[in-house]
Amino acid sequence: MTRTNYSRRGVLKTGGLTATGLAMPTIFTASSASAFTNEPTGSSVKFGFNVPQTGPYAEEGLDELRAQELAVEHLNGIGDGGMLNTFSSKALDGTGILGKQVEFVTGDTQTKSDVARASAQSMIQKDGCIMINGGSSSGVAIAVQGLCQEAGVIFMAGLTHSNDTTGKDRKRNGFRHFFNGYMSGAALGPVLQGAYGTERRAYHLTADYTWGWTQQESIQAVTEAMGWETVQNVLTPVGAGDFSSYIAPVLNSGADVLILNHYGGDMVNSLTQAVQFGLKDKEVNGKNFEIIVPLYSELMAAGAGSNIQGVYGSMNWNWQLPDAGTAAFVRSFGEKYGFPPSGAAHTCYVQTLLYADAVTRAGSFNPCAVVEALEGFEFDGMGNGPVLYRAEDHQCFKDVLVMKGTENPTNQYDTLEIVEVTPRAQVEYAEDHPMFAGGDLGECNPGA
Amino acid sequence: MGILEVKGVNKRFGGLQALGNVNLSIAENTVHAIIGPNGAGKSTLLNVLVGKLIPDSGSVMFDGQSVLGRKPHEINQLGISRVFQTPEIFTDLTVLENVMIPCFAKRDGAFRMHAIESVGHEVDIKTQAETMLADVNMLEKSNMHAGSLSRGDKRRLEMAMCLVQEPRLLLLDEPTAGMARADTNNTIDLLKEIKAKRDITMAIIEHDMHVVFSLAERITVLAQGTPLVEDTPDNIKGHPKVKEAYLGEAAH
Amino acid sequence: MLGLNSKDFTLFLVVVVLVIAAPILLNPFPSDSAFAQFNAGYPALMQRFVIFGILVIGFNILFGLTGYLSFGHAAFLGVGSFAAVWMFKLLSYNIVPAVLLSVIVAGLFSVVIGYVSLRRSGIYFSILTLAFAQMMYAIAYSDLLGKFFGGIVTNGETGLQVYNDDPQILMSPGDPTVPHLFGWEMNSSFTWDVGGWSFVFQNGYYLSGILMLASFYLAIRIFRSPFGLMLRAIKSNQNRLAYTGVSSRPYALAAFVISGMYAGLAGGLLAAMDPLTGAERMFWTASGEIVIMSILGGVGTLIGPILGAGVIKYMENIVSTINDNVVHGWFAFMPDGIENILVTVIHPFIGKGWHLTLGLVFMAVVIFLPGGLVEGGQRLGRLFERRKVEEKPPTATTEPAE
Amino acid sequence: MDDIILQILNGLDKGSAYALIALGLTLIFGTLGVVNFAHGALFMVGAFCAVTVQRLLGLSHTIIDESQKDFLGNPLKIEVPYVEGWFGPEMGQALISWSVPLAILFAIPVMIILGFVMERGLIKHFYKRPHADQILVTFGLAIVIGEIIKANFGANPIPTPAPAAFSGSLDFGVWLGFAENAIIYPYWRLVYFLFSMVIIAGVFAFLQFTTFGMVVRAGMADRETVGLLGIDIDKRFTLMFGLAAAVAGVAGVMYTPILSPNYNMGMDFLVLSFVVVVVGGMGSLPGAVLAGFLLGILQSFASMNEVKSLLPGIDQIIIYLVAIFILLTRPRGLMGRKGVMEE
Repeated sequence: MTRTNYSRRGVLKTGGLTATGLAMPTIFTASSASAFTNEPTGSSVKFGFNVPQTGPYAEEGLDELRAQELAVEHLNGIGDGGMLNTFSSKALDGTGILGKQVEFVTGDTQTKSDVARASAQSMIQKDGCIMINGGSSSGVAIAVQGLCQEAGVIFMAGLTHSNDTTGKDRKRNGFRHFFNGYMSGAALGPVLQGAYGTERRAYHLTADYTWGWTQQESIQAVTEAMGWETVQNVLTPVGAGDFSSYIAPVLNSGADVLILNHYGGDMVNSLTQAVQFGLKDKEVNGKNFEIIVPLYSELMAAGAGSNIQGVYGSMNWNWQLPDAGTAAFVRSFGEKYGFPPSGAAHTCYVQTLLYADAVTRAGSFNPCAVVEALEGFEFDGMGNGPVLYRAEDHQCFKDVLVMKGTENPTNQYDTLEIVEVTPRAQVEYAEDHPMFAGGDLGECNPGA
Repeated sequence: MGILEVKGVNKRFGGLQALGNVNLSIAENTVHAIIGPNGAGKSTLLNVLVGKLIPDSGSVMFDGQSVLGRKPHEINQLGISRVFQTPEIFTDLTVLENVMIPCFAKRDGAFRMHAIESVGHEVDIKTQAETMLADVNMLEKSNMHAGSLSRGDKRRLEMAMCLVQEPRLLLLDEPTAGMARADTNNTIDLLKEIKAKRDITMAIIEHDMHVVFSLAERITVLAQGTPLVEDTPDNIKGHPKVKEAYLGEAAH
Repeated sequence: MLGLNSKDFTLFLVVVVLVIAAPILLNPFPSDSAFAQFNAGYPALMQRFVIFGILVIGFNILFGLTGYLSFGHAAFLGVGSFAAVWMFKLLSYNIVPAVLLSVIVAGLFSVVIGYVSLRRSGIYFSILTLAFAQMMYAIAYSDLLGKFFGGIVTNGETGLQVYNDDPQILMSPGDPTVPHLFGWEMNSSFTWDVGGWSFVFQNGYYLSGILMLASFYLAIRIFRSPFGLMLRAIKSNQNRLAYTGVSSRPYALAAFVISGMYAGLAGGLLAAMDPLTGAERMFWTASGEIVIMSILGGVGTLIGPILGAGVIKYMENIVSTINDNVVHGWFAFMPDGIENILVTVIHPFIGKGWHLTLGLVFMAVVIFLPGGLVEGGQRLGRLFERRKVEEKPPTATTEPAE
Repeated sequence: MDDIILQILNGLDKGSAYALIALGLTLIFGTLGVVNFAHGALFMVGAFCAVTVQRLLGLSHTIIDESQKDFLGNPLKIEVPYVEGWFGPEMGQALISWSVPLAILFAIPVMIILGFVMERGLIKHFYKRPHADQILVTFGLAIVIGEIIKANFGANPIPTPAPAAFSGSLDFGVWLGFAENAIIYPYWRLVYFLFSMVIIAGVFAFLQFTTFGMVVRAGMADRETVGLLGIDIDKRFTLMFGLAAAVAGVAGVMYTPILSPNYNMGMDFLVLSFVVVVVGGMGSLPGAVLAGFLLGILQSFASMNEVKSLLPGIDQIIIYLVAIFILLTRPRGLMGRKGVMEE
């Protein structure tokens, strides 16, 4: 490839300016020292934590940032080591990575693709970051993943739930630990069948953008497979605020289940308003009317308050899990910050450790070596049971949690309870599953 | 046949008959004043003449062409310029630029895009504007911002802007309203000077009889939206009807 | 020189020098120093400086000269970007057709939107442009066109990008797989390491820079032309202009279309530097940002809006990345107690609090410098001048629109 | 038919929210001639008044319960609100439950004072400045207010439920002879609608029937003349600003059960409220109210599935389409006055 991407401490490249035949002063380094973008040369290595710090997802982003800082501490041997103690791979020993201390820079994505890319570019070009991690929406994740692919650094996605991230927009340099819409559906299906039976009529309200579409598609497929009928799928504008005109017709439509394919503020508002309409107290077709929120997060649960009581949803991970990895992480996080970590925080923490571990096992920061080390990597002890990083699409496969809003919360963090831990086998799918088709990982790109 | 022929113009605003069957003929190269008490319909008539108002019936012909239904800028292109009661000038621009704009307008018409040429290179236009400014004794102020001029100078500038287009008819809407006596006299002198220098028809709407009788060659008296009399100043002065309607208290 | 008067030529020359030397000038701190955080001399940000510069130069031709405040200008940036990415998808990564089409498409959109919106003036015009832009945003964000006609037009919130299986009919096997100008890749660069500094000179930046200079030059010519004079007359007094025989609508429309095409060029260049685009580029906040940039810098001045764009992009990209660790780094030489106090004081204004700084800067500038940053510069200049020549009386003449 | 009645109901409710925000904005436009981009922020501050009251009422002291454990395995701390201690658990719970309506009492003085401070400290210096400057300074102020709220309350939406007495919904359909559940509407939204009507009527009555209101209306029509009459219009305008802020504030308070407040909600309402005001016509209070209801109802109709299946996404653009249509057919919006903000 003739790709000659920019490198910070790089050397004279085959750029247009050389083509002009200027006589170059001798200060230019003459030999090519770096084999890949931002090869760390000093005693430290830099990560870029690119999270939303302003805008609607700011709180989630800041929680990610807390976890990322914690991960860096643990990598550098500060604190109690958290999940390093329970992680099945023992390559990391708390002395940094390959003898280099880990440093980090932070940026604000504002949950806008353009801004997130600008921020990531700054991290790569200005700060010399070798890996980018974080984010709280799929649009941003896909945008930054594409950028990292072009620039030749590794992208460890944060919270991104759209099928496309490891589906049609998958990239060789990008990895997703978080689960996706398909998995949510696969995990929720049996639980919903058990709780609400096989004869239900579902009404979908779906956020009108990529993530909403893919999640709705996934849930509809699963619920229809178990005999539910889909009455209607209504697309709602993002940030509508007032969803009353979409919720009002639900009861009269003959549906007895409302599925809210919303996230963040939209979910808080649509759920609050649906409950306000009294939907949860109604009876339709001789059955209790039910509401389902396929994707949950602690922060949304907190925002929705008591409205989520008894509402089913799914999560990637939750701090209440009983395993040793979760306990270790919750303890370090809780002691440092005074409250339990969110699922977004967990995924960013784990992604940072996974990257560090892959570098150590590969013995190199070269993105292509890291990709090789992560592809098909199996591990345990990170809170989700045994996990596989599938080589074909860079999606992590692990148990998925089905959650329910706690009926009688005992404290402010007790908003959701774990109903079932759906085993990994049940949420797996072929990498060319129609909902994920059309993607092409491409070649790994080391940049320089 | 005058240069401006108004025939049978009617205009109603709701229940109010603002103009009733107005006939008016302004001869070329005369100064024609339109006077009348407040609410006589002077301003309405003026607005009809410049295309701002469309009468309910009647015709307004300028040099054989109807002005009705034309937009203000089209009427200007026919050769009618207007001086407002409070000077309407480009306050953010310099005096010179203020006068150059009508020069460009005369040369280029309603729209022509000279986006690359420099204003500074338009020597002809600049000379033309400067000559005009010299004519009204404002050349030394040509680089000042028009907004910072005195009221009298603003009036001069506005006249310059109108005259530089060499209009065939100049409409003046109370050109001395609110002016001190000295300024009024200056304006009268300026207008006399202008008239002396070129062939131009002027229609003046004015309250101040001093101005009217100093300038006008013919006078139309408007009352309640209808022309009462039209005659020379001398005849108007003694006309009983006019005295009754208007001059009784105004002209001492 | 170049058809400019000496003052404009000097200004233009200064801008040329700044653009050429930006990779050095914007990197005043050595890479390893604690203040390297303040360096802005990396390609991605410099590209944004010049591209947003183009955008606001164009916006200034409309708003600064005619006074028509468009609140939907980001829409033209957006359609420009979409047009460019579609060219990448259909033809090849060569940026020439992409940028050309983005200018043309933005021009067409601005003819239609301008023709309709300019029937009203003042705030009614602003809301019309806002309404058009918000409609275009909604259509792009949820890909309503795609839904209506089937297929993908804007690809919704994910944004439009180039996939390996796109047609790219003009692409031959050896061609670069990144945007390029006849093989000259936009993201190629060379680095000059000298002392503790490392300066990066990137193709894409210089291409954008050259186009920005061309745009700036054209804008100066427009400002000083009879056409520009007519535009300023529109802002000053539309009534008088009409009674001078000039119809203001075609002039305003021409200005609108020119500024729309500038925005399209900026949009095309954004895509050429980074071949992905999304609907959020057209959101009202993006349009608002353009307005704010212009006012912050100084409406109607030649250089002001460019300064405004630079300040806002700098804050967005630099102040937002300063976290507590970085601040600790700056004050590490101080005793711990003082260091901690300083960090606590600064903390609310940096990192996640950068919006607070932004808001305070807006307020401070508009309160203390009514003419924007340019007025600040002029005041500074006058201060020095007065010290130099006390006896020289102030001249009554003022240069127009400077 | 029931669908249509439901959407009319919906539209009235939506419209009352739009009208209320637009009303305050128009008061400031019309009287002071200021483009106030911080009006959305005032609405947001009002909403956070409700949060503050909720928090104040919920202020608790901690009891450590050794028998239960928290998430780190330490003894569980149980929070007991002070009000429960003072008024007994039942009365205390009732007070907490009614925190949103109670917050109106808190919000009115807070917002009036905030309005005064804003007008005297900042806005009054911008009466003679170009609209562009007003936009920049008020936009900057809106950002600053938002950031201050964010620093104190975080960025996450905060649940602020309506009083328990208003939970659930009213079945209108049964009254009108439709089937059960055909037309239901939440009690709180009905309360909000009535509340808006009362506020709107109150503002109109205030302007119509008080001397103060007459002077202000005269000032809106012709500021200079009123000034020449020797009336100190400035003082009255300061009061008007306080009134507008209070209207925005109480609108925000009452809206919190419908929309969980977050620091950014002001910005979300900003553009919409400007569209409403301009469609109504600059400087016209009845226009603002009319436009609010019109746009609310049209938006509700556009959200109907039947309409959406015909024109996908119409609900997202209807407001702007209508705005364009109205501004092109009526030069100054529905009821705008000539010469206001036309330059």
